[in-house]
Amino acid sequence: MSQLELKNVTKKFGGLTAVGNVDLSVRKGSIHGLIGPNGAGKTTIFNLITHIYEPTEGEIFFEGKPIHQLPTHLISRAGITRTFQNIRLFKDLTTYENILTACHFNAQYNYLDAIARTKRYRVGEEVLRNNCELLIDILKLNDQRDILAKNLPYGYQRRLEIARAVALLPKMLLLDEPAAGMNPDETIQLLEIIKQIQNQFDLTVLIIEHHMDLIMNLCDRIMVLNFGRVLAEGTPQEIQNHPHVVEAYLGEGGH
Amino acid sequence: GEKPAAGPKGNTAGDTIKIGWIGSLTGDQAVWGTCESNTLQMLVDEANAAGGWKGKQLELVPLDYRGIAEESLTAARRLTTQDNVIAIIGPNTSGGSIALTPAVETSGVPAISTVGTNPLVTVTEDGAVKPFNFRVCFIDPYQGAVAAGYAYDVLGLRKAAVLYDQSIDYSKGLTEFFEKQFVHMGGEIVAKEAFNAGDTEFKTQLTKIKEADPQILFLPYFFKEVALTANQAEDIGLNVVMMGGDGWPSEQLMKMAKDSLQGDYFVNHLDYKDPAVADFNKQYMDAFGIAPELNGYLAYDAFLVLKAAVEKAENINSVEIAKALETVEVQGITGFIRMDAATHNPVGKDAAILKIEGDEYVFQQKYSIVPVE
Amino acid sequence: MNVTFFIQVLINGIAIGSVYALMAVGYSLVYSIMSFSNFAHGGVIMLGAYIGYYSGALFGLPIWAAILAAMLGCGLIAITIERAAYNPLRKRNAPPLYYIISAMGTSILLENLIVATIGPNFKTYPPLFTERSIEIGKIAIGKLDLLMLVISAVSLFLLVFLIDKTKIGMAIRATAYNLRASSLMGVNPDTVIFIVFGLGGAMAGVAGVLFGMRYVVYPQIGIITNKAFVGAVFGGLGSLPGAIIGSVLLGIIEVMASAYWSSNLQNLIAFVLLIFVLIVRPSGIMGVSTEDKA
Amino acid sequence: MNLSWYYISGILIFAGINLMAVQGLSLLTGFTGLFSFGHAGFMSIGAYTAAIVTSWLGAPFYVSLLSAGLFAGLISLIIGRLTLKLKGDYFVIATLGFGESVRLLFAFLESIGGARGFTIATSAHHTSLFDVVLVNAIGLIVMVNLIHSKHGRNLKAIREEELASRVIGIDVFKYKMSSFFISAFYAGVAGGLFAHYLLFIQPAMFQLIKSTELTIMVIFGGLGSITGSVIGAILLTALPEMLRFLNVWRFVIYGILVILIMILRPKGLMGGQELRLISWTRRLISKRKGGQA
Amino acid sequence: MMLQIKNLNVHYGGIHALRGVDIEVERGEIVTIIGSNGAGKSTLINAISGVVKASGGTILHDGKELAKKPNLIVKEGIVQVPEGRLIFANLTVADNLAMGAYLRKDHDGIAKDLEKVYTLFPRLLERKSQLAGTLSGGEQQMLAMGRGLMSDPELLLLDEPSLGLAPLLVNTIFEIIETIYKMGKTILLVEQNAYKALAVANRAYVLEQGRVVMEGPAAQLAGDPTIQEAYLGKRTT
Ligand SMILES: Nc1ncnc2c1ncn2[C@@H]1O[C@H](COP(=O)(O)OP(=O)(O)OP(=O)(O)O)[C@@H](O)[C@H]1O
Ligand SMILES: Nc1ncnc2c1ncn2[C@@H]1O[C@H](COP(=O)(O)OP(=O)(O)OP(=O)(O)O)[C@@H](O)[C@H]1O
Ligand SMILES: [Mg+2]
Ligand SMILES: [Mg+2]
Repeated sequence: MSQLELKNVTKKFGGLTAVGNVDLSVRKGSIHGLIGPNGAGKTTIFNLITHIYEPTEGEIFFEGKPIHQLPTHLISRAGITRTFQNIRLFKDLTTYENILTACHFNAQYNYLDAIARTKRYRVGEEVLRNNCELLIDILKLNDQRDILAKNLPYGYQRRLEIARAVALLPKMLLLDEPAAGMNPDETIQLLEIIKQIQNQFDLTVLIIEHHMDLIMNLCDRIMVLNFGRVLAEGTPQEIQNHPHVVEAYLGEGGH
Repeated sequence: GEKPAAGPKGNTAGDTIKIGWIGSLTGDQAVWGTCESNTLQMLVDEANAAGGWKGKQLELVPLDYRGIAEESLTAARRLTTQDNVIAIIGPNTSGGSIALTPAVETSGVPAISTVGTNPLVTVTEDGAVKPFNFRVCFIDPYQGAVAAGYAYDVLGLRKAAVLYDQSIDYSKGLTEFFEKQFVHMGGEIVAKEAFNAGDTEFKTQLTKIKEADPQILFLPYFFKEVALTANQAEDIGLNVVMMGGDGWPSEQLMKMAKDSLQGDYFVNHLDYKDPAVADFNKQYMDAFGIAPELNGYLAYDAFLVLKAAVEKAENINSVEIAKALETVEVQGITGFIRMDAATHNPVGKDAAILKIEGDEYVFQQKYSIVPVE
Repeated sequence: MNVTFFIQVLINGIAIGSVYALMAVGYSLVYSIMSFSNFAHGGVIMLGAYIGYYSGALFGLPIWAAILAAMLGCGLIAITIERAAYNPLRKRNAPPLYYIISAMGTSILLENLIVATIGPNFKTYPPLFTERSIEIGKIAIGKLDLLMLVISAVSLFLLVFLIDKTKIGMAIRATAYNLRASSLMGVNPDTVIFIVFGLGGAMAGVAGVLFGMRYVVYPQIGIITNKAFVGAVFGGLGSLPGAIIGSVLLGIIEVMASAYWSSNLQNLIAFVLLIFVLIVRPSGIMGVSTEDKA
Repeated sequence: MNLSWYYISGILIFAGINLMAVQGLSLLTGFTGLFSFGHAGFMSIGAYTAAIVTSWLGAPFYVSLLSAGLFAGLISLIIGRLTLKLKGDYFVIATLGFGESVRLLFAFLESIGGARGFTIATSAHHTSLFDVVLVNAIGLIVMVNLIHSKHGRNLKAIREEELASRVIGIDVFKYKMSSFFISAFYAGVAGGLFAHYLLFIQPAMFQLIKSTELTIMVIFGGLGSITGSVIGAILLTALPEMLRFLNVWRFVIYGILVILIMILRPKGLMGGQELRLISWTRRLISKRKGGQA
Repeated sequence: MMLQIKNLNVHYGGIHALRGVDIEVERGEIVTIIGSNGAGKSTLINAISGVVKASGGTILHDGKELAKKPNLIVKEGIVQVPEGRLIFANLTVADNLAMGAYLRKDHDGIAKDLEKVYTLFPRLLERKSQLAGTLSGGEQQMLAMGRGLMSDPELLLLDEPSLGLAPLLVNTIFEIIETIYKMGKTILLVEQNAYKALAVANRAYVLEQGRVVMEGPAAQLAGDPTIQEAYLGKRTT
């Protein structure tokens, strides 16, 4: 059953069609890859799903319900969250605080509980802290927990982005180039982490990457975009050998 | 509640007599405050040279309040309890003069406002007199009424326009009573326009006034804005007799707008040709190199009033001085001052009408009137 | 009310708007580069008025020379302020809020420095023109107003040319976006900041002298720049033409409110309108939205 | 010199009044990243509300404080609805416009005294040092508890990165509104305390400079630090009095000190840190060791 | 010796990011630095460029002490293409490229280089007057590289130039690196794509927790089992 559906989605910037008539359907529980040359419109698709951009045309459904008119924060409440290609952490907060903040959905207490320090507040905070510890463990951020996000090296910032997104306990995770800035070894570690969280949190993942090792080893299905249009769609095997994909994206001997 | 039950004991002078002053040495009122404190320091030095009061030397404790009302209260709390002054002169705004009331009532130290013209400086909302608040200046109603009376009676003008500063109570008060009096006597207010403190452009209001074609334009505010108004009236070709209150006279007014103000009138407390005034002017000029502002004259009179009260009181104790102040009578340089025990306002002060001719403020006549209620 | 009245009021509005404009340009220039509201600008304008006054009164300089002296003096003052109050913050990558507080401290300092040294008294420029206005039929136009409008327009043109068309202008824009990146291109950020503050200060100098000539000089005249800030926001922060258009518009709105509604409400209407303009156009009239790409 | 307690307590009362407003502003500026030049406006709304409630309706003092806070808060909801979508300095200038509008409006309303001001009935309660300390203590506990909850963290997230906050499900606009409301509420209460201390209020007391002084206190103390705000409010209220020996130079030095603090301690006195003492007392109050920073 | 770094130390507050690093770059060679996240690679590049202050050690350029300020260092011909791109989002693509040539006076040379950049990255030519902030991630990376080339440097410091680029373009980048190398320029390359970096470089250094733990000819390091284990990953193709 498909969890996320894009139907005939188009986004134009002035005269430029960044995304044109794209149909995409992501199966629940799968890991779906989104690849394509630079400027093909991949990030734009993420921005459309999370309603940071308004689609020029088309509809987006999540679990059968239309979401293209919901504001961003309600989309994440519905269960979709993402990471950013241009890292956007809470720069002056520590790793721990970044994650703890993102956990907020998981505690149900209101302003009055907080002010009066009721039992509900204390229990809620306990839950949040436990969630947070768990994520720090999984993403191996223990040594970084008290470092301000802006001072983390690039690779850790990426990992923290993922941790923060997973902290929402979403149903679907959109990852925008999570391995950028990582070396092959680290990329493999990341692959393991993504697999682990996908399993543990029962996630659907939509991932943009240029590291083919990662994509080919991770994804169940892959969609390739070029100039905003769908160039190909299929299993990793099919994509790897697709002549148009090789020509436009992978390059001869690229892999 | 900090209201005195049995009445405060007040401060008694020790080896020296300490007089507090609160006023603006900084902030946008500093021109006026500085003149007050200069004047008082000059008078204190002079009195000390002459042997002091009742054989005791005087000491002035001046505190700046930036023209910010609440700072006047803090300053008064300090002067009355830490510096043990026997009286406070100032401050130079109504807001500041009202704000210090709780402090002077708690400690029983009189405060004599120099230019706090708002009625509420000395009486409460329900008309009861405040035991420790006094003033030496006119209150608003009087000046406004005098200007209206003079314009109507003496100058024979019937159509008046008013431009006023709606953000200061002085200007609002004058306007209110000018209007009341002028209409009561049979005149007509053909235009009434407003601006806010800090504005520098009045041309639009003046253009509207010009359209209404008045015979006299009443400008009840201070010389800086008066000068700008007069010049801008000239700019847009509005030629009409202008009239104002005691906010006008200043050397600066003449510097800025002498040409635009020829033949115009203002209500004042004093005649600049009066020997007492001329003496003080010269003395101040010699000491500070510039002419005094109106505030200097009023500080001068506040000092005289205080001196009379100290002499009258049995002990140099602030509560006794406050009592004595209620009935004091002195010839000040702004006129004859008799304190009214029921209101703590000076009564019987004449108003002088002055006209600007050439470089001079030319005395026209004394003029008094019974304002309409 | 008739047409001449309307025209006269319009002229009054443009006149006061050009006062705001002259002040807003220097402020907007610094804003466009440093992205912070330089609340010390009013203080520098005030000093400009004093420099103009003293060079006229003490050294008997003609008016154009007094303006030049004020431009030079204020340029140096602005650069000094930058060195003393902002540069140390820049070195530590402090957020804009801190600059604003430092600027406020500076403006308190400048105002009170004048009170403490020169004193709080008013200073009056000698009249520049014997005939203060040109009369066309029943309508009068102040000569000084005209001069201010011309000076605002000319300085706008020169500044826009400098920023948009020259190489140093490009470097200024690049530095505005990212100081570190532009220094990695070989731009000396100190030079750029010197130029920007120097020009901003020089503009404050002109504004100060003309303000002083038109009105009167005292330590608190910097206050009036609040209106200029409002004008700049009206027009769109950081846009130089916006600063001028916004300021003139603000002037016109003020006088129109006063002429056709009530002078009691003139300022109130101006501020309320400001809020509504921002609701309709959140980046002012000429401003560009700065929403960055996700 | 023989210091007088009457004088010192007068300063402390003002410090406490400022602190109340500063606490609210600290939430808005330090924790939410919004910068307001209009809080004198909320203070004046609170001052007039409280004054009217006690003088005309004869209501008790603490009721008047509550209504002052609530009314200022109510107005903030309207203003916030209109302006909180604005970015950066546009919001700042809009709040400046709001503050000035309120002042001009009060000066225009003759029924409450206009520019001449409003005098509080002599029968009304007069703000004492005890009142100020009590109100601030309650305010502090509420504020600290709020900040150390998910709500406080969400505000900080908005301060840091708005887009990312939205993506993790924070309703940015709603949170900004709450922060604005709470800060206006605190400013309103401060206004009520102020009115009943002076027993006389006038629009001229709530000029732009009051708003900027409050902001200076917040930043001077250190953004994002409640302890810093406490220190900032007390120190900066007392500073002009402590500098009295400098005569006309005192605000020259005041200006220099403000600049120096920004330069030497670019994060303000406390810069995001809290004083230990506070967390001890907090721990005592909440009795459990939960709620660490 | 073109660049000689001796005992370089950098602190960020309490963090000791570089601990006595010694590195040498010979004129006309490609030297690559590899290392995991947080090893201090960017810090090293930034210390050479003068944007972070060294707390100890010396950097010699042609035997003379290197200038301290970034803009003066650029003047000496040492230019960085920064990690995370740092392009001027508020300027157009063309203006960004012009900024790259800021210190150059030779108009003909600039025009020629501009043409060259546009041939290398035709996408930039298409987007010439677009504001750089709205470019896609990869397009921004191309722009950063192009801007670096426009300054016609003697020594080019590349901090992860292939970051976020599609595989085809990664190849292009390495071809460009080789082209520049053949023009006789010197390159200090920081790369995560350690295969390609070691393939193109003459010599390599391995940085670990702020220390140089290994150095030598690139080909030799590429064959080293510990390197393969730690930085090249256990290949699974
Ligand atoms: N706000 C915008 N305004 C104008 N053009 C835009 C905007 N956002 C994106 N674009 C253009 O749309 C195209 C698609 O951009 P997008 O960021 O989706 O690419 P991408 O596939 O994520 O590429 P990359 O792999 O390089 O990150 C690009 O050519 C870009 O220049
Ligand atoms: N501005 C800073 N303030 C404090 N610490 C910093 C700062 N920049 C970097 N660091 C720290 O210095 C160390 C080295 O960081 P650096 O960015 O040089 O690593 P890197 O090798 O470039 O990593 P990556 O491959 O992720 O880019 C890291 O521990 C990082 O946390
Ligand atoms: Mg992208
Ligand atoms: Mg790096």
